[in-house]
Amino acid sequence: MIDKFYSSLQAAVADIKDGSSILISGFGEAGSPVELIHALIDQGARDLTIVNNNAGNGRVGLAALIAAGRVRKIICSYPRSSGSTVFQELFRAGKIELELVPQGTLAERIRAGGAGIPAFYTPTGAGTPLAEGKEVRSFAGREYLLEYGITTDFALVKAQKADRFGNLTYNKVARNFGPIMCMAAKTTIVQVRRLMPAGSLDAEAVVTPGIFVDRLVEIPDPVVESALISQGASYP
Amino acid sequence: MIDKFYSSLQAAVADIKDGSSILISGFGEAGSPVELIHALIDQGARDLTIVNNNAGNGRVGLAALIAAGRVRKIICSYPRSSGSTVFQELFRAGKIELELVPQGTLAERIRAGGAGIPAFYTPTGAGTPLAEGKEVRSFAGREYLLEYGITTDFALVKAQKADRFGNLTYNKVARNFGPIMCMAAKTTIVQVRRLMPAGSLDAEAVVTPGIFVDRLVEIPDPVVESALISQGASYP
Amino acid sequence: MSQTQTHAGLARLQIAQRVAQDLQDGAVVNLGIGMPELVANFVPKDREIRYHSENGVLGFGAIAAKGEEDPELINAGKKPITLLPGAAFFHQADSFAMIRGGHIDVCILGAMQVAENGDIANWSTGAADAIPAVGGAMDLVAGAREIWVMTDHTTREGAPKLVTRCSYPLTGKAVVRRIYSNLAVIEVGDPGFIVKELAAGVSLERLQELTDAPLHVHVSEPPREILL
Amino acid sequence: MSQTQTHAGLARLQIAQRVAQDLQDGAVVNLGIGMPELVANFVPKDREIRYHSENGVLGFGAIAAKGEEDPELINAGKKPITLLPGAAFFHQADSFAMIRGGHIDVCILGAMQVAENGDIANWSTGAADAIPAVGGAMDLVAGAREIWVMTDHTTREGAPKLVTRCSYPLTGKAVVRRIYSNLAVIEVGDPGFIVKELAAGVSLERLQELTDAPLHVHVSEPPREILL
Repeated sequence: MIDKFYSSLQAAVADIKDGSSILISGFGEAGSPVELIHALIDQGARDLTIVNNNAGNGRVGLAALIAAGRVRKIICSYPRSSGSTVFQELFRAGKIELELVPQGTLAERIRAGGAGIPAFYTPTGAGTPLAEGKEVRSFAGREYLLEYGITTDFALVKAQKADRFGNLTYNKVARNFGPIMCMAAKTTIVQVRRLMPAGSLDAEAVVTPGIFVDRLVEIPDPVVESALISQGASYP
Repeated sequence: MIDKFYSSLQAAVADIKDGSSILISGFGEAGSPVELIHALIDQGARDLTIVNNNAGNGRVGLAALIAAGRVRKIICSYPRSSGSTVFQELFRAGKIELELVPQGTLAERIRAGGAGIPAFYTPTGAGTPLAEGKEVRSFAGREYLLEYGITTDFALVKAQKADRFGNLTYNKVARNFGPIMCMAAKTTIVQVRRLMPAGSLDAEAVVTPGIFVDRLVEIPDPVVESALISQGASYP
Repeated sequence: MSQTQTHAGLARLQIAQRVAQDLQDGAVVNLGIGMPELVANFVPKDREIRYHSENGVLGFGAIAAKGEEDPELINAGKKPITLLPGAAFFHQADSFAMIRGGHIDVCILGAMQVAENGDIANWSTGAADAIPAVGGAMDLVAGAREIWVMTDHTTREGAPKLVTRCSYPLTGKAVVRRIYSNLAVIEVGDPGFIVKELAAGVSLERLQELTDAPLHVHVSEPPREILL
Repeated sequence: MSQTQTHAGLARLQIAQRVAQDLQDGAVVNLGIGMPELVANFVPKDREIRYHSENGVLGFGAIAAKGEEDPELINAGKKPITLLPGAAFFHQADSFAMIRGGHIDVCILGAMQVAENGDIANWSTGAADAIPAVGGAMDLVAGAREIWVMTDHTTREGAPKLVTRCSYPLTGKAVVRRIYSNLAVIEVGDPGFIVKELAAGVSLERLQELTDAPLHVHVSEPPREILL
């Protein structure tokens, strides 16, 4: 019988090695798999390359992983956050590498990686400083940049409901990078609010088919990152 | 108030001009917008370029459009059909042009067109006769072909439910090319089984957001193509 | 608050309201981070506007009331929002397919600088210690059918934001069509900044002093006064 | 029906059953057009197989019973199918993202010819008046982790389908790992066709006569007999 549920966060992230590349879902706090990230901090893997839209908030979740010195490089579109200076300080000290990618290019690179497309052309960023070092090509008189698909060792994703096959639904805009990140990692690990009986998810409304999911952990009542931050929390 | 519903098939297809390019949804009969195609036959536009997975069945729907001599060129993956010789006869007589595209490349080219991606690389077809004349490039030691996005003047699509904003759901595998074709046409025309009140479609389960849809026609009880064919029907 | 704002000109909500007046019925409008977020609070009577936020929602409404916030229902600026009937959620690749694929009618962005040829800079000062953050701005300027800028006319320090040539790194080249500032509504075209409206109490002379590029006026069509 | 089939060897449903025996618990398996469609009727006891059809469904079951057909629930061969718990529908770009992105464990294809180096031809005879039809086959051979072929050992006319070199235009180069025919189970590797099993009543000598490339047998591991 197929059953992708793990009994603990610890077991689900146990084999993440030093030097791994990891996609982490979320747009700010919405969709950020904070419990999985904290389990990764406890687990101890270092020298990680992280792909996320942002670079963490406060001193919890992704910001805490960065603050713990575990992240060698971050690939993101928007590393500024009103509530956090963790990334800024390490970046200015030259202790973390940044690859800044326009948000739509980041999304398309992840989808391409998951879809077996090694590279594609996009108009985004052509003629700007972010085009530096990139191959430029004209189609029908307009300039486009060549961008490469992203695939990683792991993805850590937050979703809403799952069945034992790994079929997922999401909650509102917490969906954001989840579906495409599930596609683009060798091993996709998902925390979900509710484990559902097989057959109870509508086949028409499944957002991520189980083929893209390897491991599931049920976290019925995940922390609210902004609430933690306003309490001044830090992790660990 | 936004209301994309048209009162008649005729009105919805009235401005399709001779020489137009048209995406038509469907995998065989599943998802084929037969009523819209028949309205297009009645409307009379000629010299069309059609993009569909197949080349029609029997002598109704897409096969009838082809039989009527309206199609100059078809872009498809699988123009063979157990029940139809319409395409074959015209093709062998040199009266219709065929661009044969692997199904996944066809799907990706349509999605790319809709997503503003002018071109991408794919491993599909590399080293085969379908690579002829295509640009080849290696990434990490493997050969890929450069393929171009497809955009068209119109899309004719069949869906299940719609609201006045153009949000759509589909029925089972009749979904197939619908969602990506809606994205890739200047004007997208959709026949749906049920017009739903605004706000009654679950925002989590909308498959095609209304931004991709221009016109809707309600066809509560569409014909079943295979049933028509087994009755020996032809159109008009 | 700048000097100009306290003396004359529109408050932020008034600029948002003025922008909304120019949105056509049925338009799909992306709202950028910052001041443009406020536009969703204003939908002109008898019109429906479909607001898009690149983090994955189409068909949202006003900013959520205190106590009604949902941390998983936020806009691109990470502010809690509300939904309208007919809303839909989608993932990031689909959201940017809408943007890059030319499906957004109007995108309203904030800006650090706008040049008279329509260049926009809004992602980095280019300073050595700056933390660059581009988000979806470059996709939006590359893909939306029209780019409008909504901004204070000058920086907090009073320096002009409407310039002859951007000194900051560009987000996009020759893309801005209109500027809605606290002092004026300006079209960007040939031959550059064309003043269409002036906020009450703002003179053309004063506006020129606060603008680092020549302002133009069509003689047949003098600037109107903004009335809200 | 070929001569070989009436004398000895497996019927189509038996080949399908034999293929299913080699599918591992939890495998995601794409079933190609034609004979492979039958595999969905056989899931070995105590195993769950997730069948994928490129027209947009994962998690389907056996072919639909007479009277239970739904023209909008069909497989890649356009035959009516049934759903299993946990099924999901998706559009064509997502379906081929699964295929091209390497997410399909095994793809079972029909073939016109398979060469001893693993080349496969299954989309066109290359004849001047042939109607070429490729469907998803080229995507599948480019993307699935393993390609298995399920086929009659010879054409209807008795010509070998397992050949030294394909004479028809290729679908994919060096991609086939296993062949399940009505006469044998054959691995494709080094040095070519390696016979693993023979159908009851089929001798190695007879199999070689019907195969246009040398057959190999590991001496330590003689072919077993297929028992169903």
